[in-house]
Amino acid sequence: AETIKVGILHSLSGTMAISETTLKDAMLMLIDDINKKGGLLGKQVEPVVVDPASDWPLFAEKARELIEKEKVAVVFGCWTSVSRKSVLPVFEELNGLLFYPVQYEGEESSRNVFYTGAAPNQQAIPAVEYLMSEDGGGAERFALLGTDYVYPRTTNKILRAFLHSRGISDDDILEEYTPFGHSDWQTIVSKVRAFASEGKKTAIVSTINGDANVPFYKELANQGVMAEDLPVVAFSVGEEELAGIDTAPLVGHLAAWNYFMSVETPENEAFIEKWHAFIGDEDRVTNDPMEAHYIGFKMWVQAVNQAGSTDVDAVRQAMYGQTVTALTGNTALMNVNHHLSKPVLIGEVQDDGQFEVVWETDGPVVGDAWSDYIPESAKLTADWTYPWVCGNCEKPMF
Amino acid sequence: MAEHPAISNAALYLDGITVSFDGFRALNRLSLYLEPGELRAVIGPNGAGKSTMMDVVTGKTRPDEGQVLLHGRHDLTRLDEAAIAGLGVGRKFQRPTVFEAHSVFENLELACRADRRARRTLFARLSGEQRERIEEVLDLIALRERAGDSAGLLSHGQKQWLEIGMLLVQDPSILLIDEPAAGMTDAETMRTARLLKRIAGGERSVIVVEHDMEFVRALDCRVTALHEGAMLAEGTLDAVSANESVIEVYLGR
Amino acid sequence: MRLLDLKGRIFLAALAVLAAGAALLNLVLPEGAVLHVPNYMVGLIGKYLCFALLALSVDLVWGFAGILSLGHGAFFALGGYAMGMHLMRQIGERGVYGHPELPDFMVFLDWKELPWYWHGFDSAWFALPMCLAVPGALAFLFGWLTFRSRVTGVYLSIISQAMTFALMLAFFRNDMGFGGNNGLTDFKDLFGLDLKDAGMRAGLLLASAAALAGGYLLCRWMTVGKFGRVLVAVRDAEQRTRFLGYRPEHYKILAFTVSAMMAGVAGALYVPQVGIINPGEFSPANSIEIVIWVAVGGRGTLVGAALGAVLVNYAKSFLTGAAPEMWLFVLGGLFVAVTLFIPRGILGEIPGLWARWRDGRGHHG
Amino acid sequence: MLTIRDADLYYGASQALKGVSLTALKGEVTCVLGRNGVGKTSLIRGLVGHVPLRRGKVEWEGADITRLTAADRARAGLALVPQGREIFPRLTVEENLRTGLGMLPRAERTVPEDVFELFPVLRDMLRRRGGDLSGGQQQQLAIGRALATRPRLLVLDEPTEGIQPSIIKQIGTAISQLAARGDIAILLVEQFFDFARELADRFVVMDRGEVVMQGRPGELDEDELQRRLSV
Amino acid sequence: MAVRNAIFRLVLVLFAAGACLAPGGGSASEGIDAALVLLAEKSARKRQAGVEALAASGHPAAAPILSAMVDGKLYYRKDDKRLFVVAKRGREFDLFDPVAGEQAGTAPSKSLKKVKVNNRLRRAIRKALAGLNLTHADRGLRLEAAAGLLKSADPGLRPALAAALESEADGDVRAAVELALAAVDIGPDSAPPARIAAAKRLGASESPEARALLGRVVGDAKTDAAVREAARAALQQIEDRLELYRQFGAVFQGISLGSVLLLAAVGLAITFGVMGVINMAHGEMVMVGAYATFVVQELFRTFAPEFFGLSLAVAVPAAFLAAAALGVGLERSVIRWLYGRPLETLLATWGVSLVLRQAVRTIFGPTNREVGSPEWMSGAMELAGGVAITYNRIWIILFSLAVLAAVMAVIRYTAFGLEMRAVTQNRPMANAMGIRSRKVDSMTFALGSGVAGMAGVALSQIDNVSPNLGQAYIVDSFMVIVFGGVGNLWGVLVGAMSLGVVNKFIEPFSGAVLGKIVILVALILFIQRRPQGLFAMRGRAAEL
Ligand SMILES: Nc1ncnc2c1ncn2[C@@H]1O[C@H](COP(=O)(O)OP(=O)(O)OP(=O)(O)O)[C@@H](O)[C@H]1O
Ligand SMILES: Nc1ncnc2c1ncn2[C@@H]1O[C@H](COP(=O)(O)OP(=O)(O)OP(=O)(O)O)[C@@H](O)[C@H]1O
Ligand SMILES: [Mg+2]
Ligand SMILES: [Mg+2]
Repeated sequence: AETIKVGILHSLSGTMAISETTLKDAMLMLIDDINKKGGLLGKQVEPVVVDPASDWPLFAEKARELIEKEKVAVVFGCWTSVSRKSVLPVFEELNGLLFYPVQYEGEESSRNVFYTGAAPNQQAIPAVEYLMSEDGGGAERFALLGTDYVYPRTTNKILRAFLHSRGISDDDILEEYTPFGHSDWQTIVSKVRAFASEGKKTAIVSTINGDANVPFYKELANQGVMAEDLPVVAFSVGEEELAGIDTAPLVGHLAAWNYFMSVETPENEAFIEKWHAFIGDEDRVTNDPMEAHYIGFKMWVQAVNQAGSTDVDAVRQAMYGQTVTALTGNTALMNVNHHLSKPVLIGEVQDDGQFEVVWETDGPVVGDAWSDYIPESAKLTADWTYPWVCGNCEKPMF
Repeated sequence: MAEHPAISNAALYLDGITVSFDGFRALNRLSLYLEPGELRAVIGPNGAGKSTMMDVVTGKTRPDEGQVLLHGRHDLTRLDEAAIAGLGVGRKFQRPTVFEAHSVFENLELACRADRRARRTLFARLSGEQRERIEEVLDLIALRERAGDSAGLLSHGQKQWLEIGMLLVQDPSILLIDEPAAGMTDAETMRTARLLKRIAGGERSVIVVEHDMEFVRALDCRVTALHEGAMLAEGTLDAVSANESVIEVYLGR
Repeated sequence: MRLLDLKGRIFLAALAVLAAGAALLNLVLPEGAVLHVPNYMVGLIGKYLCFALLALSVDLVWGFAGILSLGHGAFFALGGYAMGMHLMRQIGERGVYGHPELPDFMVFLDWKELPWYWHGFDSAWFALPMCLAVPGALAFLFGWLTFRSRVTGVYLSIISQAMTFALMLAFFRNDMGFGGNNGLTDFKDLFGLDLKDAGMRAGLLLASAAALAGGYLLCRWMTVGKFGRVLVAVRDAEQRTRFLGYRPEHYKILAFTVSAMMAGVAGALYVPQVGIINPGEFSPANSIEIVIWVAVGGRGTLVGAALGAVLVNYAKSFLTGAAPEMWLFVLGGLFVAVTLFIPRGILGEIPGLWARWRDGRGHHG
Repeated sequence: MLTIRDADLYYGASQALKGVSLTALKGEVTCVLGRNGVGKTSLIRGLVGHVPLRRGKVEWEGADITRLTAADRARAGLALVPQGREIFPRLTVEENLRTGLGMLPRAERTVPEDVFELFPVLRDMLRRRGGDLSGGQQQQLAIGRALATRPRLLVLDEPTEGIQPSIIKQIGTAISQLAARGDIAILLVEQFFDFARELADRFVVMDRGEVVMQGRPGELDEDELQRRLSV
Repeated sequence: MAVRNAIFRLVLVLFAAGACLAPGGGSASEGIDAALVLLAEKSARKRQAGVEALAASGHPAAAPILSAMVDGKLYYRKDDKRLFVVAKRGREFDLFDPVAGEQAGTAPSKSLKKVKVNNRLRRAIRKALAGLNLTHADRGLRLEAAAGLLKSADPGLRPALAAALESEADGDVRAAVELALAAVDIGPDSAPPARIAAAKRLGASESPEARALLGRVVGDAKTDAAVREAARAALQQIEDRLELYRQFGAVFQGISLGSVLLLAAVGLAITFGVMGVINMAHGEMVMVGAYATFVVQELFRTFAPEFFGLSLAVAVPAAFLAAAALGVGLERSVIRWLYGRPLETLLATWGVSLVLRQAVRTIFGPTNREVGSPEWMSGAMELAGGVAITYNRIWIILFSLAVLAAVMAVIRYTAFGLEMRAVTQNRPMANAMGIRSRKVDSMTFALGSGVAGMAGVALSQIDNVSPNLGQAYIVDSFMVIVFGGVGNLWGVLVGAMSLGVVNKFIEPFSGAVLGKIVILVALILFIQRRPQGLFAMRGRAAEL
């Protein structure tokens, strides 16, 4: 019988496998689920899994293979920005559809990509606002630690502009970058401790990527940095990353996401149960990018049903305004700029490796493709409603 | 020796060479004078410093003190191996060292006298003259049959011969030959001696190190005996081998 | 030895047939026709040919001069970056921020003007020679430093690795002005022609094939003559060549520089075909992989190196799609098997097999 | 007693030994002669197990050792002084001497004094690395190393190469003393004919991979012998 | 988990006993009920009020309740908002009455809700606990309390501190309390002379808190000029001393980084340095060691949780054996055929490394695995001036030196070491000396791999236990070996340590990324000077 093919473009080997393999499994589960419910448009959905092996040009090659050769209706995939940048021209050339589930630096808008992760204004800025609030500890000084690549650089640039707007001077901002996979954090943690002991209430904003986090937190714990004195808020650390660390000494450190596994809603409980059954391991955790795929896939299914076909142009049009009840119980809405509206949660690390939500935004936050804190970018609009073609124009145009 | 009248005429003049390895003096203020066209045999106990002397001349080892003058002009202690070889100093090693992956013929080709610069070598072709010379030497070292075989497949003695052959096609003005007769039959040893006698002369000088007294006798030349890095005796073979200390430390009773 | 032996002629012929055939069948036949070569295949073949050229360049220094470079990816990447910079400059005002001068990544990282080293890359006349000159200059400098001080063997391998590693870290830095870890992407056109155009793709494929053929002839020319024999002598007994009056360092520097320039050409052709160049290309693992291709194909056989590159990469393309969870087992197992059963690589072993087969027949007959 | 029977040895396709047979008795010095490249070293390689024989047998002390590895042959009492010295370059002289002691009974794991008596220079250089020695010193070390294992079959491939005349004499004396003890068989490959003649109880002459003459010194035709040894 | 529960229950019983014995325990209980109600409130502010009220109540149960709260063990029942201290048992919780400490039955976890704490509350609780514990019988707790109060510097606590100082006999505690008092006194509420005296006192201390307090005074333009001057002088005093400690800290950090490099490289010094195998799978051997640690710890967690502290001691031999066994397998099946062809080993071991990584990914999953640190390896020795010497680093330094010494001893002084070197220097000749090279090869490779495995145990303490673990160290390991000089173990030691220390001195100026680049470039240039590494082998022996 004819099937609808869905491409899954996540690294199963190489450095990123550690994060992306889970997303592949999550997608397989979602597809399995829909097939059990009778499929889509009366057809079975067939996952097409490939391994781009954390090799960025290979991402482009595999994307082309998925669209041109396998003729998939949609692709769910990518984690790092560079992998997305690598496949972007392919999707635009072949008019494919990519759902990208990870928080990222923004500054991008493509007709062919739906960004289901958080934009900086959905993660970084609320997190810093929380740190500055009374509950968050009233931080007046910030150490911005990141891995030296585009996401941290951009995020920190946006944050710096934001902090300036809140009257915090450059003297009170420390920016430090490390190479990928940095494992010796002694110097930097010492430096930040010294920075923090200069009189003002200090907080660390971490955009440290992947592998480097475990040694970072281990060093924090060993040097006795306590969350109540020097809290860390991280944007790339979720349940999955914490799975590798004994979190008892880290209780109270923070992360900002749109989803935490510990959220108590019926949707989430059902999802976790299903996940455990699917993966066959009660200890496996869920995390924010999984939820992003959950939302993205549900929306895509709804849009396909609404459009009555998997044609990319029709589906794209149908995507706008789709809503899905997210696992957090909130309603996620797809905007015409291809970013979601969803609430932002701040969670505290618990000793069982979970996060506990200590704060959340009052309502959903609209994801910004273009940041308001970068002058060139603030002017730009993103609106892909037919027949407008505008991802980077100052005024929408026909 | 230093006050020798014709230092500037010397083919090779070693002046007060001292070499030490971690405190051990392998050469101790050694001086040696070699005339153009001279054939010289160097003998001495194991570890006397004969090979080390050759290392110094060819630039392999830098002496702690002293200098080595070539044709009275070039101080070899300031030059590197390639430059010294370029000035016409050729050497056969005690341990045969040939290019094992190359054929016997190619080994000789590489040794052939030619412009050694990389740029030139790119465009180099073997001239008829060179080819003839190689063929000639192949006969001389009895390896014609094996010309196409990899040098690595030769027997120990054959490698010795090949190395001598390489020295011959290289056509240097000073030849340093370390134990050429080792591993040769007595007949071959004699043949080698005759060969060396023929080569030496004119502008070409030869230093031979050997322990085979028959061979040294056949060379019929001045003999230098070294001991503990310094000169022990010099003169004709008969004179040297009559020297009490030479008998004591080297020849045995 | 002749410049073109049987193996070489077969190789060049096969290369011509492959490249021209793929380009023609892609352009002439309509999509859906039985023999139609799909676009992505054209891109793929072009990419393989670039890798083959890269492998060839490694084989020149490793197979003949005994220089095991674990940093050749750097030269490839530098060639790629030079080309990438040209392609970036070709975007002009079509970037997302519409800045006439600055590439997008500079705009949002708040660069005010184009850094000096980006100047000139708008012109192909400058950029294309740079694809050769930059890797060549680095190789010359590196070679001049290391070969002269007689750094050899694993010491050389490891510091060449250090070199590419340092470059990778440097290029990862956003401050360097090469787009940080995202590298350079979003290319639009080359020589005024749209990169997405089928004709352009076929043209790049043909150019890659021509470069590979040219690279092969160059390597052959350098290795069949006396120069090649000196290289091999240096490989086997460097010290001994000195006593013959050769300066091994000059030979090595020359070979290394030429090889780096070939790698640069490969990189320059690769970038427009895959559409991205990023610091990942500098990663030590990439450079090791190149060496692996050569070893699989047969070190010191040139054609083998090219073949190895194509085979390993084809296997990778195929397996990552066909067996995404198992492919590393297969590929890893393949490498082990090659070392154990055909230790001199595919082409290194064929002459031996041929001889054995002939001998075998001789015995029976 | 050592017996080699009908040994064929090949390097790839090229044959280096063609049906070589010989015997060497304990208490005797058996001397192998021949020009360069006739296969003397190949014979030894086959004997000690470095290159397998394609055909033929090696028997030692009544046992067939053809299938044993080189190490096990050494453990059966063979010791080799190879052509080209083959010192362990980065081991000290002392360590070089000790390498073969591991196979001996614990009580015997010392370097015997007579080695140092024969080669006093080794005692002076115990701490120096083998590779740093001069050629002749290395050769002495190679002989000492073989003697240190207290062999019952001593195989020497051109042992006098590069050694000064006085020590050659002493080596000669030592070899004949060893042979005189009667419990050790000695197989000597030698080009230095005078040396060989003084020591040999038996001659084996090789040419082009074959044994062409064999016998006691008196039994052999001197002219024929000389002819075989010259080109 | 189970250990913690057991300990917790014990503590709880003790507290309960204490509560019963305390005079007037019953009457004060009404006083704290009002405070307890506040703790179950949704608003963080109200909960904070609850905490403060609880602290003020002076009830003997206040401290244990606050501890339970900060430890996340204080819950309330959803229906009636009644508070319980709980002990978790899967989906069922054992409930304890917080005031009486008695067991109050069990309840499903779903019916309960945790009393949330955020960082602000945590600070409040800590302060409250410190106030409560300032006169506690236990000296350690008093010391901790005084240190805690130094951080909060709350003028409200001045009387309590002064009272504590009166009654305190212990010198250390007195000093800590005095410091805490000074921290209060330097605040804007005090009179300038008192503030100046306090500044002097603080200037004599080295704690980061003192520095922070003084910094705040210096930075506050409204402060009295004399006070500011005194604070500035005190701050300068601290800074001067700090500089020294920082240097020391950098050396320590350098050595500790060096010891990590050393550990990663020692195994390679055998397989590569001695055997000449370009072992691309070396990193994977390290990884195997780390996973062996994980497995050992899992076994401890399931079968003998009370001995978890010993898990690493068991993991060391286990990792050695696991990696060594794998090494033997690898040697027997692959490497054996490649001796004398070092370049081919590159290809084969690369293949092996791909397979091993993927195998681990398949068996253990692609994500990080948790390897815990036993008690004796956690935490830090806080040197003056905020320079922390972490225990795990100290252990790793000692461990790396021990491993190196052991490997050296084996290579230098044992018969096996001699045979191993003989075999690698001249295989046929070693055979002719009666050395069974096959066995020696297997054992050598096993040793090298085993040592790499042991390195994995140490690395599991500071880095990810993931399939990529080995890849992170392989480049560095080769670099260290080559820098030191292949085949020389002293070279490995000196190479690793100097790379580590130099790195740590450069890093503060250049940042981590540039620092690393600088090191790499320096290494490239260094090799020009010494083409055979730091401890080059010279002389003829090197050429053979
Ligand atoms: N690198 C070194 N370290 C220590 N000692 C060395 C080194 N190189 C040479 N020697 C010593 O220097 C002395 C001279 O050696 P050399 O090779 O010159 O002797 P020779 O006269 O050639 O002896 P032979 O006749 O045995 O070849 C020897 O005792 C040797 O051990
Ligand atoms: N490894 C090898 N591979 C192929 N052929 C070899 C090899 N070693 C030796 N031969 C060839 O085998 C023949 C016999 O060599 P062998 O070394 O036994 O000679 P030999 O009698 O010991 O000579 P010499 O007196 O020079 O030491 C020679 O022709 C040589 O070229
Ligand atoms: Mg000598
Ligand atoms: Mg021989």
